[in-house]
Amino acid sequence: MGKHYLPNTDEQRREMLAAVGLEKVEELFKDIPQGLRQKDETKLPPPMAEAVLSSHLNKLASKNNVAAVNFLGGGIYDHFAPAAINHILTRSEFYTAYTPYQPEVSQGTLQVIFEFQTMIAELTGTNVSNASLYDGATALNEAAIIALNTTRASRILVAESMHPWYRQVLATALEGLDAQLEVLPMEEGRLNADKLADNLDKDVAAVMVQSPNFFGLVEDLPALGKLLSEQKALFVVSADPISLGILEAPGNLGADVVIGEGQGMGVGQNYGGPLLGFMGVTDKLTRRIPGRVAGQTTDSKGRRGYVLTLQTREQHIRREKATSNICSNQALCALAASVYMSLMGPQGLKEVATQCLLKADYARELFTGIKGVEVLYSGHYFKEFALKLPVPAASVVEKMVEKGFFIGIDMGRFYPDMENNLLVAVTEQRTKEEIEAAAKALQEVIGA
Amino acid sequence: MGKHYLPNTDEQRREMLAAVGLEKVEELFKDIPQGLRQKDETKLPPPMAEAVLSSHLNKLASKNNVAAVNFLGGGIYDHFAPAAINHILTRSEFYTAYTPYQPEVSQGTLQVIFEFQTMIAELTGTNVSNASLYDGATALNEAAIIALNTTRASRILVAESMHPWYRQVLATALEGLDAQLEVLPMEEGRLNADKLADNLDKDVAAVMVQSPNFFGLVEDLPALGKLLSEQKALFVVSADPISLGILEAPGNLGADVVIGEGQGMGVGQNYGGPLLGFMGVTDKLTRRIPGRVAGQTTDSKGRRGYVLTLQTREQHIRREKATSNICSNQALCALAASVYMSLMGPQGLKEVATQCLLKADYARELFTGIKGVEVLYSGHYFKEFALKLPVPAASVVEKMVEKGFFIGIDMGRFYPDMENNLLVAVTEQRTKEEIEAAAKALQEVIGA
Amino acid sequence: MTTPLIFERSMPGRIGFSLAECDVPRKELKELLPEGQVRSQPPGWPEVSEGSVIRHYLKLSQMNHSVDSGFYPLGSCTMKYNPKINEDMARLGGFAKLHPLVPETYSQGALKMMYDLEHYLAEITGMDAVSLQPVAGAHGEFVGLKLIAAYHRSRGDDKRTTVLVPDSAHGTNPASAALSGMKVVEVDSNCDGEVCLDDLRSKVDDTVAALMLTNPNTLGLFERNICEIADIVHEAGGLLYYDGANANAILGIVRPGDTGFDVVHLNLHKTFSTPHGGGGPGSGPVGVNKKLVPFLPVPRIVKDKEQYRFDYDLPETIGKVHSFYGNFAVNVRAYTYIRMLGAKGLKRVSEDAVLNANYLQALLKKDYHLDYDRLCMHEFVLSGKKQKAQGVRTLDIAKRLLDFGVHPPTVYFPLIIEEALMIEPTETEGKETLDYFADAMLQIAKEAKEDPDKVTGAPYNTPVSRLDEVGAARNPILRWHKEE
Amino acid sequence: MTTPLIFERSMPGRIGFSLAECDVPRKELKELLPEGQVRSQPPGWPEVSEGSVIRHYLKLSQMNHSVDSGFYPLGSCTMKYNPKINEDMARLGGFAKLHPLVPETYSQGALKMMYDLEHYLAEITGMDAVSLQPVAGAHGEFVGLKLIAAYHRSRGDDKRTTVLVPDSAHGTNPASAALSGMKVVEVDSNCDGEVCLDDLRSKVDDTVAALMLTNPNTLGLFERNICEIADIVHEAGGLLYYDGANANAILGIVRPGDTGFDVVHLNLHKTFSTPHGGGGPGSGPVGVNKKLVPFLPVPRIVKDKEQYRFDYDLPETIGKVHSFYGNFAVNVRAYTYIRMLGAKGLKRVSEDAVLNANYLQALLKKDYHLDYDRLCMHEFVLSGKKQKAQGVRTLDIAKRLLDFGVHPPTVYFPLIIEEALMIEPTETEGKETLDYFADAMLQIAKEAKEDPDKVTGAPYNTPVSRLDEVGAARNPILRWHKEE
Ligand SMILES: Cc1ncc(COP(=O)(O)O)c(C=O)c1O
Ligand SMILES: Cc1ncc(COP(=O)(O)O)c(C=O)c1O
Repeated sequence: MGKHYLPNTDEQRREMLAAVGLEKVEELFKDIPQGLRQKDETKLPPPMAEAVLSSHLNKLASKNNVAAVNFLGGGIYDHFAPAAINHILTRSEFYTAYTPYQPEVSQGTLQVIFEFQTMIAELTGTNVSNASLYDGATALNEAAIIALNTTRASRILVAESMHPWYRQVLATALEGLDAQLEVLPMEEGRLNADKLADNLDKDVAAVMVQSPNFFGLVEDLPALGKLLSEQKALFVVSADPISLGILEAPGNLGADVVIGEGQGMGVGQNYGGPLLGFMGVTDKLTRRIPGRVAGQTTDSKGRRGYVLTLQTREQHIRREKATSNICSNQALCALAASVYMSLMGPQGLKEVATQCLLKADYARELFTGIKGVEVLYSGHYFKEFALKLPVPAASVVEKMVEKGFFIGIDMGRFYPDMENNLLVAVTEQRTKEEIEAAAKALQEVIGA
Repeated sequence: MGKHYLPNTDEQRREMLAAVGLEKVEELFKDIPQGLRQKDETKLPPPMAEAVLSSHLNKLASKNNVAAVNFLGGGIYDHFAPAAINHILTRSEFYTAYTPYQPEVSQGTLQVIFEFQTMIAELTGTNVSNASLYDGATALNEAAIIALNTTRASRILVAESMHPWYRQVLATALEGLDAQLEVLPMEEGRLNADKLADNLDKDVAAVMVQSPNFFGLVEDLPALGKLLSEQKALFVVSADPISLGILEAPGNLGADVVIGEGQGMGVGQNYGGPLLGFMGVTDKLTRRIPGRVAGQTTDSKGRRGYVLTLQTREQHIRREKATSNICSNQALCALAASVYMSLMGPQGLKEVATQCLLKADYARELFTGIKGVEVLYSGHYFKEFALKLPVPAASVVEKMVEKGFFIGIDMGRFYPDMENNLLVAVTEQRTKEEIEAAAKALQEVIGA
Repeated sequence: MTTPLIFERSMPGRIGFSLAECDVPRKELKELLPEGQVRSQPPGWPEVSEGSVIRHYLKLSQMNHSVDSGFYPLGSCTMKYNPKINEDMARLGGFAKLHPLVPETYSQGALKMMYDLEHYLAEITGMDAVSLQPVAGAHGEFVGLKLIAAYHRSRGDDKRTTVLVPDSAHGTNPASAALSGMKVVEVDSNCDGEVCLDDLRSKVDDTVAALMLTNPNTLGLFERNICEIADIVHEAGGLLYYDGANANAILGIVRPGDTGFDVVHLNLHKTFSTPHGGGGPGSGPVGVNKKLVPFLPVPRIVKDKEQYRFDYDLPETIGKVHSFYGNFAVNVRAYTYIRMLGAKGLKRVSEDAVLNANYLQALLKKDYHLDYDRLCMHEFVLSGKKQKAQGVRTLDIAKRLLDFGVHPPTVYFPLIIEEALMIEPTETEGKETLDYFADAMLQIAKEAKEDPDKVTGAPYNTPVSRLDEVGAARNPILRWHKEE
Repeated sequence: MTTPLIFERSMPGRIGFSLAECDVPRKELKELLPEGQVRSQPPGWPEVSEGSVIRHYLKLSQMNHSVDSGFYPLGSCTMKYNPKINEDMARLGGFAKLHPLVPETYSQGALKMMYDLEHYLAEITGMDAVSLQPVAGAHGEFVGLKLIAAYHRSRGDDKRTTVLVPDSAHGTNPASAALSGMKVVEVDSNCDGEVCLDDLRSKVDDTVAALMLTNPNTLGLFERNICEIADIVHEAGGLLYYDGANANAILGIVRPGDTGFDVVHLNLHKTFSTPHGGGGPGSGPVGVNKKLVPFLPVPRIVKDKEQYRFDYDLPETIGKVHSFYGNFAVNVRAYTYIRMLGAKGLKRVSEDAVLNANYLQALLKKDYHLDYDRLCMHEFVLSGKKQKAQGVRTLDIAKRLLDFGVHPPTVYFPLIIEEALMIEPTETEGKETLDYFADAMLQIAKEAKEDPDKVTGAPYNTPVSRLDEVGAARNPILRWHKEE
């Protein structure tokens, strides 16, 4: 029952109680009204010894299928994570530390954050970043809050082609605030910049787009950026960081806030969490950014060092007036991503992105060569694409698992009218052989 | 092809060549006679990227059966290793350091060795230990060398009940030396102390016994110790460290040298390597001990610290007159064992040993309840026992794997006349349920 | 002992990755990407070898204090030992490589773990249902307040837009309230360091949505009037929100649900031993009693016979609050911890945590001012005002502690204590460590008297000396730039 | 900054383990164990909690210099970067949890890995067969010499009991020879730092079993007369043994088998990137040419059709040399490395290793004496004799280097160089690191001239200052004792 975590011996407990002037442990709790105290033991399964517990969890884990060839996306991707990352994550000076409140003994974490901020700024084409946010979806929330507070307008316009779950998370967040969430309908799977123009007025706080979007399509950011450059409204782009190895940085196309999900950069799948929300903003939004920010300074001997800074934005100082309520964030995931970005460098990222694109292209060609399978939307895409199937996607998905493939996501899970549609993601991890085998299996499943 | 391990860029290579006064890399090798240089590329399979290599090795690993319930022993045992051990072994300050030649920046490794020496001495009931030896078998060799050099006698008497492979390793080592290896025949699986008496003379350098022995039986160490206490010959005992949680320390029973295989103390199975040879000797043999030894000293400010000491025994100083040729040893395994011993403490070790004994007892009772299955040797045992089967052990082993059990070792692999015998090991890891299931399966296999 | 930035270790053309050659036909990027969107300039990431990446981060790691390096009595944060088995379990391939959108039949192990963990947490807190979706304490607060708002709204009770927050509350409480569109009203503490009932009574009205309470509160004191507090709020139609950051004091002792709380969040990264990660990821599950169950975020996990599945079909739900299902891998660690300890073990955790805190309080209260001299729970708050009079601030005391190899307590929080030092030793520290810490604190108290400059000049034995935080904020340098 | 011993953190009754309750009936030990052998006194192991064990070893680890912490140019040891993927592969359950006595059908993956690795190493060294059994370089030497003895014996050539060893040889060479029951005769080096052919000729006779040679030798110089050397030894009926500790210089460049060597050992923990582990475990496979194959240790791995198995049935074998099959998990790492790099990658390794050494030699040879001023291979040996004249010994230079955060070179070896400093940078270091090291060395040379006390008083920035090694040997304290 975990005694190996509790160093005090019974003898020591007695000594300590005596020092407090008590005799029994129960007396420590005398401030708790008797009637409130728990009478029965908490109803939990009996404790397990380490070895037994380990085999119990191994058994649970083995009930999850992680063997099928993975063409799943929808915000989480099977990207390559170099072994070195985990070796750094398991340095317990990193993972058993907390927020670097005492900078003199937290230079490790602080320098990591400072470097992370720099890499995210470089990646997104912005100037200022932070120590991380919970995930891509809540990063979008935070962007909305920035927009509402900065513009003092209230309309938040979101492209329909944005991940539907992100939109749902945003809807939850905006409920009860002085804000209206409006969905900008798509055409052929993308936002139409011309149509957007009609929608703009000075009540618009933000226009939010995901690119590559939920369907894998690249949105027309240059046009949107141009359109919005004259507007008070903030232009918020949710980007797949891997795509930015070959796609122009949104910050260079007019985005004021670039957010995204960093999971693909070494964080792993983990059944969807922990994730890594990132954010980059233009200089003028520096003091609006949520969460922890590390800054460079000097110590009393003039040596370079790092501290948490601009803390007057934060909840522990500003309380209800803070830019956000975030406190614990996803620091260790930011470390994973930092190691990923360091190892990959600009060349590696470009190669990963290029291979995603080429392999997705290869797979799309093969899959749409199957009779009855068609592309749902034309247009440029990155590593993910949507297909029309002649039958419900759910049954295809199920049959494909039996053949050893997670072939994609049944889009009916997200849009009731898309039950015949399949969303397929192809990362650099998929081999030609796997893609061809998947095509063959798909042919069999759909032919049958 | 591993460029990520090679930091110099082509540009830097050019600069460096220029600094050496050369133009081409080939010129660096001009001292190698042209005719000798390798003409063709080495014939190796093409390089693999990390992800591909990883799945290749995962595939290889999956071709090994590690799922069957493990009743295998014969020198390697499936003991519990707390998770904390591996977390310490993966500290790269430990595993990417070398022998602590510069003590001022190697206090970590040195203190570990010093603590390891202390724990081994405590465990074995001796006073002096070292930083580790290759494995149990070569530790026996080293003990023989100590005996030959100390006594200047030449007969090395080894109990037949000692692990046959250890005896073979010893035979290889003694070949060509001024020494005779003699096997002391066993009775009912153990050495008979009375018979030994007749064999002793002043040419005997050592008497070597394993206890618990190859058949799992506890030898009569008190009698042997008494007998040998009057003799010049060294009394060498090979001990299972786990057994010493409940069995008397050989050093307290007259052993001059206690060696053994430390694998069960957190080192793991690893298909038989790396292992951990350990050795404890009495004070008078201090300067005979092979390998690295750490000693306590002080720094120039009077603070306690540790260094490698008694180096005049060693090859790098004494060359052909060294006590041993050992240089690299099994330091990281000694670290694993140190962590194991620290976590287990005296209480934990006793509990592990007790459970081994009780579970072996339980299994032996059930297994010998099967018709046709008998105990091979009576007598006290620890966690391992030999059975007589009505059929060849090899076929039983094979059929039991199909039922999910590694039921034991076919003793015919070691002794041609023991092909119907099975050596079964039961550690604290085996549950009652597993033991009962194994008994049931064994019944079916043997009944059939 | 500062270390170069990773960018300063870069060399153009150096690589740190190992990627397979592309095995499908190469095509030109501009053939496949829209015009004007092919990246023109690569990101200015470093170009470094694998070995130098490892060295860089290893060096950085060594510049951190952490629980595994030493004592870390950071109040309100429960910096307890994080068992190593937790880490291994979270990294099992069957968990770590699981995609969140595999059909549910193929993730039964994960779903069962989540389902069971929800039920364990419900049982531990005395609530009727739990959602694992929130990924941190503050996120839990936000979700909890959304639930409360939805509850009131469902009853047509639309004017409930005030959240009461004690003046001792953690900053996330008012911030979460604001973020949920609520108005914050502060409630005073009384002279016992607890919620002032009169002040509370004077502030409740029909606009009150909830009172957020930490219990034991941030002074480490149990709110003895919790029943009255609950009655006052409930009678006014408000709900009671439990900030579970301090739950390490109460496991098996008292359940928030039994003391009147309607909504609870827990910080698994505090009470349930999941590591803090340098600032996350954490996990902040929310538990509710029956009346709030319909509003829980989607998806919920349900069990049909022996099959587990997600349920999205909850008409009254507040909606989604996370991209997927919360910090799953963190939850695996907490699950492991609970199964390791069982009910008895968890109770022992709280007993030892409270004993350690009281022992340390007893050792320190002579030399440091203690506003509320009574039994504390798992933490207590000293005031540095004696030392302030000697010219030594709490910040100086904190910095001086660094020289003793321990992490300082939380400082200047809660705000209602002058020069606060908030000390939470946790149950995973032995008496020897507490004695060592007490000796250090007493020595510093002595230094403050006899040689205050020694304290104000600290730290002396850290990788860097005292850092200029004011300068950093005045002239923010938030990223590295390449020198031209 | 010394740290208590683990014993000094102990407290009676404290525990650090988690073991299941015994589920079979308890019996009295004395019922089951022989009289007089029930342990009377438990071992004096520490009693500590899991958390304090972790803290203890974490603290100790931080007191080590290592390859991952910084430059480690320890000559003859090839302290190269140890790739992280190697570690992960060695820990795969299918390898790590495999018992060595499972029937061969159930360990085909392990056997295939070993079989293939043997063949790769044979190809790399130009030998006909390889055994993975030896677990370290010295163990390989021992096995190699046993093979040589068995070879001569098999031919009835019984008087071959001498092993020739150059005066520059590593200490394990003569020690291994002695351990194999051979007599050691030293061969002089000539003025080029190579084997003196005349001396060699004068020492070969019909008692010579073998010449042990390291090539490049321990001065980092390639033995240019290797063909003549081979001829001299072979003509006298002796064999040529290759100490492969320096193989990092020759991968893909020259194969020992092609230059006349009959037996080779490799140090996988040097050339093939397996970690040194603080002094092991390593792996020291032995390769032989055809005539020695029959004598290789058992078991050997053979392939019948697509099945792999062990072969014990070798009538002329020297026998067994290890409890099982060598350091399997170390071999997995080396296998991983070879498959990662391939032929081209391995060649690049040696080229870069040699280039790095030559570059560093060029930077240092003005300020430090260099006995043999010519191109070196992967390492070179400076002499501190200039500095000795200034009152600074090589040991002082080494200690002063510690203050620069680098590990010193190997010192006082090889013995034939006065005040030797043996420097092996390896290919995994970038030019910047070499430049940094050279600057440090030059600064120390300057200090030796201008302020020798500064050097002789070093180190200043290490966890402990200079340690008294003489005192330690004079009055050996080799274990901790409980204070009574
Ligand atoms: C009392 C209290 N409430 C809430 C929080 C916020 O928790 P988190 O950091 O997980 O968001 C904290 C964290 O320090 C806390 O101490
Ligand atoms: C030249 C040389 N030969 C042999 C050895 C012995 O190798 P090992 O330490 O693996 O036994 C070494 C090790 O340092 C060496 O440098």
